[in-house]
Amino acid sequence: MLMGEIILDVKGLKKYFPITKGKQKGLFVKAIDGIDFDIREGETLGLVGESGSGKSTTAYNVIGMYHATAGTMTFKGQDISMSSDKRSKQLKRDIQMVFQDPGTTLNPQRNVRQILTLPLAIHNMIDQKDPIGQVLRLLETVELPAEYLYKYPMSLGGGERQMLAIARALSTDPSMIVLDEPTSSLDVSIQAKIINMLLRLQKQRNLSYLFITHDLSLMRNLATKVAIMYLGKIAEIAPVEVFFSKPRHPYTQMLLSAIPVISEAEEEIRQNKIESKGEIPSPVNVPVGCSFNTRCPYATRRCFEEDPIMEETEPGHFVRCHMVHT
Amino acid sequence: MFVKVLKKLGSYILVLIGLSILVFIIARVIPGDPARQALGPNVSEETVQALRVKMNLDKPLPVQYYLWLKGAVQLDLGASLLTRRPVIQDIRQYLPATLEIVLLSAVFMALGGILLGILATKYTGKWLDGLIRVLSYLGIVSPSFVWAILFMLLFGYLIPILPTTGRIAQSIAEPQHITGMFTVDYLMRGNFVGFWDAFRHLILPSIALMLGGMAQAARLTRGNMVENTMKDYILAERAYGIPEKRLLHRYLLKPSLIPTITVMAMDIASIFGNAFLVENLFNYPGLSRYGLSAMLNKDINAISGVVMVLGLIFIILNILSDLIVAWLDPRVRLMGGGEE
Amino acid sequence: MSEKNATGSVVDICDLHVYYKTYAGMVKVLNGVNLHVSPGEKVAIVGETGCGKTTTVKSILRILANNSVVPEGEIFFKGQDVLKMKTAQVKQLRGSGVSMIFQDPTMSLNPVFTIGEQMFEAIRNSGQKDANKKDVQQQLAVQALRDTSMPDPERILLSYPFQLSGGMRQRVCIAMSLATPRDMVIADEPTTNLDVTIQDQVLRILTDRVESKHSSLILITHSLGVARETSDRIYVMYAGNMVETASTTELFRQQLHPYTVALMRCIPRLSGGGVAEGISGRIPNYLDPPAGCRFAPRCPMANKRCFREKPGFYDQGDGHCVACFLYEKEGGC
Amino acid sequence: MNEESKTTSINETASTPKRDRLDEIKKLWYKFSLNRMSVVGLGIVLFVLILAVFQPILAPYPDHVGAVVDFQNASKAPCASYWMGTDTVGRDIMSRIFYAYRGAFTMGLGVLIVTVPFGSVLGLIAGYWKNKWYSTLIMRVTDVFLALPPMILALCVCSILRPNMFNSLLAMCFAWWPWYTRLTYSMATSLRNEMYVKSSELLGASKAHILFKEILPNCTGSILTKATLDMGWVILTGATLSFVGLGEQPPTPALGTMVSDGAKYLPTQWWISIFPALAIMLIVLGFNLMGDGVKDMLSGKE
Repeated sequence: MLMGEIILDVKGLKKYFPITKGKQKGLFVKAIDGIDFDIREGETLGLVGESGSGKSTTAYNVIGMYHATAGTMTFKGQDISMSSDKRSKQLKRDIQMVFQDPGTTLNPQRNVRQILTLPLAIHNMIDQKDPIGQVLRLLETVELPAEYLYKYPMSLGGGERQMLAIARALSTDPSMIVLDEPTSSLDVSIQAKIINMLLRLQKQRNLSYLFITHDLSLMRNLATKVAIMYLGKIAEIAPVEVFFSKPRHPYTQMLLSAIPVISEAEEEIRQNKIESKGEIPSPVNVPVGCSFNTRCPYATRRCFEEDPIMEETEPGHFVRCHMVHT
Repeated sequence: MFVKVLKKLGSYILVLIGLSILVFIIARVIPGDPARQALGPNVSEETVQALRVKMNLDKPLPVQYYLWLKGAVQLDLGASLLTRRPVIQDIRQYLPATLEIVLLSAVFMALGGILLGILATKYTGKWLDGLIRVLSYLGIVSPSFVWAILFMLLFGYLIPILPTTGRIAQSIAEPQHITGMFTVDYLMRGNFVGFWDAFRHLILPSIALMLGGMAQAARLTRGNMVENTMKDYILAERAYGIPEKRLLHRYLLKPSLIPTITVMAMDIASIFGNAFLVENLFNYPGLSRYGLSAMLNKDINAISGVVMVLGLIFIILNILSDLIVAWLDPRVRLMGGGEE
Repeated sequence: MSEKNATGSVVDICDLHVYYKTYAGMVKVLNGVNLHVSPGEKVAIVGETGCGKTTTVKSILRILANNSVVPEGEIFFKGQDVLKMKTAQVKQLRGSGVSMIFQDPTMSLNPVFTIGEQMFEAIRNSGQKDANKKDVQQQLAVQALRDTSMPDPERILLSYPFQLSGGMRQRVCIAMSLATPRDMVIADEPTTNLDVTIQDQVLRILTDRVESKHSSLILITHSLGVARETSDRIYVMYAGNMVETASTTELFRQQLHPYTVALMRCIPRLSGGGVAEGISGRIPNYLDPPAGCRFAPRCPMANKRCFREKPGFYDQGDGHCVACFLYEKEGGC
Repeated sequence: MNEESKTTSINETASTPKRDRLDEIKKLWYKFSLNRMSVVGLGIVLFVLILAVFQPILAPYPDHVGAVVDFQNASKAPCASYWMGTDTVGRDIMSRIFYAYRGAFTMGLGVLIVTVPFGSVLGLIAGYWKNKWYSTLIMRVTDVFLALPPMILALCVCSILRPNMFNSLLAMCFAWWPWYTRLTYSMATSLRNEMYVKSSELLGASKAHILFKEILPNCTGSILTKATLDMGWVILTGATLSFVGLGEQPPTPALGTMVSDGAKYLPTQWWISIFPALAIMLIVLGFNLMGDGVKDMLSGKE
């Protein structure tokens, strides 16, 4: 696959939230604790992790909902580590987002036309001659019928709502879309439809996706690059083929082993099964050393003392584990 | 937890200070000239001027407020223009009577409301539920002064079995002042005849006061309980074979009661408000009747005094309801979080 | 049906219809469901949102919403007709026969009572010997929690639900459901809101507990993967009907019903290869469902007959049954 | 929960703004009328409104609202020519009640027209910009007002001012606004975290758009429900104020004044106070029942 230019480059990104109440007052929730990744034009980076891993916080930082604590984010060569109210209109146009639950991201009191017109109006992109036709064309790109123009989100199905959310994201003609678990609340038959549509749109418009999910099997069929996050850090990142053929990090292996699969071919991918145990610790009290040491079956003394650094085991494949040398 | 309680207490103190400013504005700023307002148009300018000086009205507003607040903190609320006595002395005399009536009313309201709510839930959709609903509507929409009039008509003339006026029969001597609440004072002295008579005098006004609140509480309790019956945890408990009765009285009631408590505190506050009329109608010498006559006679010191005392009582009421909610709801008790 | 009861099945549901009365009219959710669970068997019901899975299992425990009606059908629990049971029998059924684990562990534990209070209450109503004694309750509860690999069970008993994580709460629910012996456990999407590594642990504990207590299990899930890894037999459900059932290995070897086939293609695989386009259309409106096969409007193979007539449940051998005219045969399941 | 209820039917018919609006209204009416009592409530309110508006036509003695004296017919019990009897100076009680309803409606509408927008906008601002100094200030002031029941506050203010209808309306506005501030404040604080608000912020929508087009429409249901119920409560409080003589002054009839005047002649001339009392209960009941319907209609439950 031909790769384009790097469009988003994230270096050393950190996001800490101070705790203002209760017993842990004065401490920080280390939602993201120093991550690096980049996304190229037309590429999909799948950011995978359990709840509490910091994957959504990463997405919110990219979109500008938060102001980064440390680190740099550059988008098309331009610094974007500021929050959205300080970003230029052009930048807001260029990075769009689709959220997890379409039921909550669409205002129940506004109809389809109002929802789709809002971004156009903000960015002065309304086609004055044919404003309705413009909205209808948007509906068409996500395969929603023209009859929906004056419907309210409540009367649409879950999948249709998500398609509407995608249409809203596309309306400003962005070059990158951040997708935060867009299909996790939907049934597989609807998920399949949306995934195929996203792939088609990506090809047509050379879009870059930052795709946040907890579903590794979905990433296998969608992403060009996969990163695993654990407690605010990236544990392993690799091109999709390499990632699934040679998973190196014990956490990746544990995740793969835990996924319920439906065929023999899939069973083969997870040959060295690691039984999953324990829960993700609180991001306030991150374990000393490697943050995965509380659940890792291979943990040695070193893992409890020293935090491993990211190492490139082969071109494009980075692993953060002391074990890579053994 | 301790810090949280302190913070909450601090915010209540802030409210109390705010309330004092509000009362000050209502009583001293809005009327323009409170002294003239108080004395009426038929008094000579000199008398009014003398009162102005006496009430510090000749000084700038912030100074006036400071002096008034300083007095209030030292329990000096000025003299009543009507009774010619210090307001604080009047309050000491009348407050226990009102407390007595409101407390009884609140007990009736809470017990009756919750009981009716449980009954309505138990027979959801049956005739009893319908009856309770109709009665609740009746209770909610009838102002307490209408109840008071109806009771006076009914018990004063048609079936005179309960007294409709005053605190105590004329043939019985007033008790020695201990708490000021007649029922309690009689009991403490072992005078059961007195207690019974004082108690009988409380019944009608307190029922007239609480019917609206009771209806409100019944509806709310029923609403919360019926809503919770379809919650997964009730289904789960039912699926474990817990008898319906126990389910209703324990596992459904407790979580459903929590939101009712806060509303009930507000209802008790409005009982104080309604007492202004009801005490007057029953000719019951309580703080509210005193307050009302102060208002009708523009007795400014008395008005500010009564309102400040009531404000203090409502804040205590709020603290109590916070405590009860914390006692019922472990999320509030242990986390300080709760439903918010 | 009577001879079936003699075979010693735990639960037998025959042609069950359940409707809900709503303001818009009668919502006809279950449209003749058949389900059979043998002792010790682990059965999975797989289907998408709104297909009636939860309604089916709730009807076994008679905990359907007040606005539900059962116009047709029978439910047998160990040969007794559940729908005709008296209060005492229902209490026995719930107390010691069947227990249920709900989907959302944040919702299925009473927020204002401790775990202990709730577990003791469940044990007290189980009809177990000495279940009224405090120490017996304590002992059984602690043992049950320990069996679900909960650390420090005594402390857990004193905690309130909100003090535990989602995975822990679901383990408490499992422990509670198997604190006393049960003929059957129903688990309604017990892991839907949990992370995969937690899901893995919870499912392992669940199957382990069910097996060691020799109970039967009905596991409701929307994930064929979860069904494959936990169950002996699978029912595929669509719009209020069982459309296909087979042993787990058989079902994954060969799917017959067009819905099962399409569903299987939509699932993203760890081995890659993309996903199919999905199933067009959506689940029928239960107020006015299609007269014939409820899948017909979305079915690529449908013909006129499918729209008119409801297919039976045809046995293809070895208990592999399909509700589709393509596989019409003599004799039902 | 009940997963089946989530399935929605899909309406295949083409949509136009007008048609959808009409459908929407039909659906709202359907939800409102589902509870028969709400329709009864609406009926009561409309009935009373007609009586009030067309008092000069509908009342048998429309001029009895003034200082009319007719001693020949004084203190008559209800009869064919005076359905609700007459008061001590011979005025028809029914005609006076019809007229008093005008004051009641004016009072209710007047108070709500002032307090609802004022209170709601304050709450909206304080809720959206939570923790800003001005929001804290707004909410602290609101808390102070909420510390007293509106009845006591209104009585206080009223007693200081000259007793008339306008001043009692003013006093009630003074007591009523914080309840709307608190309502919209609590809604806005939760709505501002809704993803649809976040996403329009991210798009760069103006604050005015977010406050009035995204957040406010989601509060209107609760505000309208409360306003409908409050119509009843304002009328009731107004009647209370006039009951103690702090409202409309004689000879103009007010419901509260009529009750208190009549109370002196109990029990023999019971009709003088009982009918106005029933009149108060009727209108409050009407708005209460209607409020439940409005709640069903706008709560968003299917």
